[in-house]
Amino acid sequence: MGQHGMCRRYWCQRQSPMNLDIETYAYGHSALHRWEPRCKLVGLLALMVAFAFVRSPWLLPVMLVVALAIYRLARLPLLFLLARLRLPGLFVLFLVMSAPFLIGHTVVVAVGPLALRQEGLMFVGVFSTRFVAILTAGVVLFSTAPLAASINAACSLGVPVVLTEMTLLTYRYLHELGRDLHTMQRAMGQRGFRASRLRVRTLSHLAALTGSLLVRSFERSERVYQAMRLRGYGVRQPGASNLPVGWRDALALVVALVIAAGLVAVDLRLRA
Amino acid sequence: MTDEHALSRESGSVGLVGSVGLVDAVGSVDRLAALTPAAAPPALAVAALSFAYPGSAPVLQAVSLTVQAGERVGIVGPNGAGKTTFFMLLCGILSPATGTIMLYGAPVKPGTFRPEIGIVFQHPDDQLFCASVWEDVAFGPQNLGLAPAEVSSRVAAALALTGMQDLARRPPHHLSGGEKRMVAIAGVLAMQPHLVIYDEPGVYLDMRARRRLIQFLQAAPETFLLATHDLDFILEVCERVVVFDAGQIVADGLAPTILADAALLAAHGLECPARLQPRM
Amino acid sequence: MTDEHALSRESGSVGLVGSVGLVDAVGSVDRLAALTPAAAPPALAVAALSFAYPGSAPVLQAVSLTVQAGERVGIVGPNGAGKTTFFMLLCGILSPATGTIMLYGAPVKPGTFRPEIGIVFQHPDDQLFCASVWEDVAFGPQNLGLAPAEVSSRVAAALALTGMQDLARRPPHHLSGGEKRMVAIAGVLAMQPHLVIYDEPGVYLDMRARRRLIQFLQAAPETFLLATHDLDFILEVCERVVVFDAGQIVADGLAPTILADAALLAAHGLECPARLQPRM
Amino acid sequence: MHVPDGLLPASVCIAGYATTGALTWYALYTIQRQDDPQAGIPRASLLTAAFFVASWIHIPVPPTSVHLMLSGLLGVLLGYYAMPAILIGLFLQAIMFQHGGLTTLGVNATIFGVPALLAGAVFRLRRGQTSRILTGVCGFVAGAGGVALAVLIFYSVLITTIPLTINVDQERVAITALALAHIPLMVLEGLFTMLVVLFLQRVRPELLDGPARYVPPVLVSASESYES
Repeated sequence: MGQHGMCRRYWCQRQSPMNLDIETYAYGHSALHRWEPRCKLVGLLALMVAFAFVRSPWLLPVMLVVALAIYRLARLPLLFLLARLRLPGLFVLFLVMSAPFLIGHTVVVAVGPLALRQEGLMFVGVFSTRFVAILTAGVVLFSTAPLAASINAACSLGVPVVLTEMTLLTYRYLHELGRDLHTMQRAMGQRGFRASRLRVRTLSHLAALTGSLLVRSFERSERVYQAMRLRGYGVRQPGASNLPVGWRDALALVVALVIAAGLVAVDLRLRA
Repeated sequence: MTDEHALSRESGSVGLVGSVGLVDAVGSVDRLAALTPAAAPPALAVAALSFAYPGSAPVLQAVSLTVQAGERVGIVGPNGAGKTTFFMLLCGILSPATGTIMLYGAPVKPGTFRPEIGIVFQHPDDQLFCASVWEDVAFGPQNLGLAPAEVSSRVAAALALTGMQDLARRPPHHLSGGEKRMVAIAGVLAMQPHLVIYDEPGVYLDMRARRRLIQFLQAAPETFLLATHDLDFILEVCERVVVFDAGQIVADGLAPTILADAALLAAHGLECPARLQPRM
Repeated sequence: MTDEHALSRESGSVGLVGSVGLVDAVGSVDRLAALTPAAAPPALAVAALSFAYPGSAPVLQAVSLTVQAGERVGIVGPNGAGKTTFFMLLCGILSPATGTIMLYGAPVKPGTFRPEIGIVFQHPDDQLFCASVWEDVAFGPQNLGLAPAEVSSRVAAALALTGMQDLARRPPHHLSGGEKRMVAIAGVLAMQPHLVIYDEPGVYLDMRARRRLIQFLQAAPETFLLATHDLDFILEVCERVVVFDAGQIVADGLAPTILADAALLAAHGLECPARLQPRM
Repeated sequence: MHVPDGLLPASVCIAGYATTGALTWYALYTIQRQDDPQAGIPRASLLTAAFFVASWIHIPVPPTSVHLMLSGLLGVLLGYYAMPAILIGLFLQAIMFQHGGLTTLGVNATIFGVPALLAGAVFRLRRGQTSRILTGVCGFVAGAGGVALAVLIFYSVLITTIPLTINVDQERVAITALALAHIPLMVLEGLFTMLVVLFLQRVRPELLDGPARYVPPVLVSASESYES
């Protein structure tokens, strides 16, 4: 996958987000890696919902500390998190840059027509802290186990089998189709194609590229289905096999739920 | 596929390292005799099989073929001769227009899953649809409803047989072409099929991986059908060859005989493997 | 690529029908002499080329290679030896860490499109993305900004050269593997490159299509580099062979000499083509 | 157009999950009734992956370039499978690239899913007819309408939940203005969807017939693509 990031200045240069593999650290040995996937899923999701709930400024540092403590426990490299925080892109940046000028009445500083407002600053503070905390918890949740383990956990917690099976198949073939698209774009570039101006010709070639990708994936899906059938797919409803939940797993879950409930309760008290 | 089984085959394959000779026709007949008691039904008995896609000319016309348990049959012929369709019919993926297919004495019912037959597809990527090598190999045994311990032991045995033990936790998209091919084979072998179909197994492999596959197949105890355009490959692993052309079987016999018959091969768009050609 | 040009090549390929001989080394040297006036720069001059993907071991280390106009060079070596990376560097798709690449006397600047060089990818599907064969072959010439009449004549010539005239209106997605391969080649030839890179062109072709491709390549006037694991194929179309292993060029010389050197080939995971092996 | 984590209050996130849950449940219920549901899973999954990957294609709009949403096209090709497909696509985007978020997954899936389902329904109106003009028009409407509706829901959610100090009338004006600002994007997406749909009609018309109309793959040998 490494080569995806490499084609410089070609028109396809930016279509290479696959090089950030979420499963790079999936087989670590931290407490978070050892946590039983179902308990981890429930515990961290509860924390994320609680983070989304928090509105009071006093709790923001607490929330951040909790999120970073979890990240520390997971023993993931800090650069891994920073690379991921960089990804969400322009919309978040736009919100953070513009909200202090657009939201609220109480002007803190005014420079010409631009006025920095207290409510807006508050909004940005709450938003960005929640954003970082939730994202961190999410990165820990899905980077400390192979995706299949997390999806199987979701399945045994009641997510429909159709959804979990589709998720794993989609994830698997994302890599193949990503490579297909990348090579097709290289082939187009090698025949002089440059998507630099918006013209009907450019658009129709990009549409044909998309269409070809869809046709290829459709044809491949028929072969995949046959291969699955020939290995007994559909003969038996798959059931997720689970490791037993140990007392440590349960205790960690209780701790996570207590922290989540505590954040919500304190926030409600502070708001009142 | 017990561990001893795996070990025995491993040692067999070690014994063959470096050997690039032809399959010894006499030896293989002995082997067949040992493997098939007279009373056992043939692995495969196909009679008067025909097939056509709706609105197209027939793809297969009155194909009959019997394969005894333990035989290794090379299937050759130009693209479009109907080889892949034939395999799809054997697996029950397609319904024949006419004719019967008996697999180990029991008829193949289209749409019914038969674990006795396994197929290794042309493109390993089509066959590796799970998130990790281990899960992929376990997919079939799990569908058979086996107990987790049995699943694990089958997966371990299949991975050992194909030499892929160390890759068990890897996602399939991180494997090389040769590794993908061997994992796809492991996934089929974990079902413990009696009859395996290999469709172009040597394609995209470099010579080391190809040699490894040849040694693996030479040591494989299963009955198999192997389709490829690489006649040298067939010469090394199959004792018998069946030539398809235009939906019919046009020749069937011992590999060294058929593959040396330049006139026959040329008539069906094939060329003698270089090894059997007159020297320049 | 005028029509006469196309015709002359057609007749050349007709003359070769049925010939399965090796490229005649003496004849090909004559041909080279005729094609390359002494003063012309080499088609390709690569010096001390190195490359590594970020965070990985080097893929290519100090590779130097000179190819004269008119030469046909087979590139062999195990998977992972760096052949594909080498091609991507030649096309300017990747940037070298160190070293220079001169194409017909002018340096290759990464990211700059050079119509002199064309590449035929491993999988024809990667190269076919238009709704009809005609549009697909016309894609390149249209990108060059040629007049519609010139585009049409180039497409017609490229289709004639590859024998795909009758398929012009078909969607490429419905063609057979061999037809797709020839259409992909037509698409590259319509750009009129001087140097063509073929990456595993023979894969998935049946013997007729393979023979057709061999005859086509034997008659092709372009300089080309051809990577494949099929050494018999190389023996038939290339006079020179370069062996890659572990990111370096480990051998370079006349095809019949290198490909008969069993010790050299074995050291790099290759096997002599059956034709050059001692008989059993 | 993805609502990031942390922007919306927990109540809205939960409401989003409720809507998405209901829509997905209904879609899965319909799928289970319509045809052999397991046969559709590989197809829907690979097309989901293809859409995911196709959304990386940049369309040049000098001086920059834009991604397309492709939700209209997704509805056209996947029918009811569009809902699980979008949910899964957004989930994978959230965990792989942190686009959108896990807490806002429900909201985002509603924003993209409702327009996709409606676009699919609009395109089905042409059922049985293969006129290129009709197909093109339906494709355009599905693509452009998909964006229009998604933009409308997106800004409605944002403006009604972010504590902007503006009143209802101003809200309406703001939503209208923002939606109007997206008209070029709608036209672009409509044109692109039209071109893809016309391409597919020439190359693989059965993809446009909706998943329920596919010939069951057990009767079609795809490996023939290398033989035939």
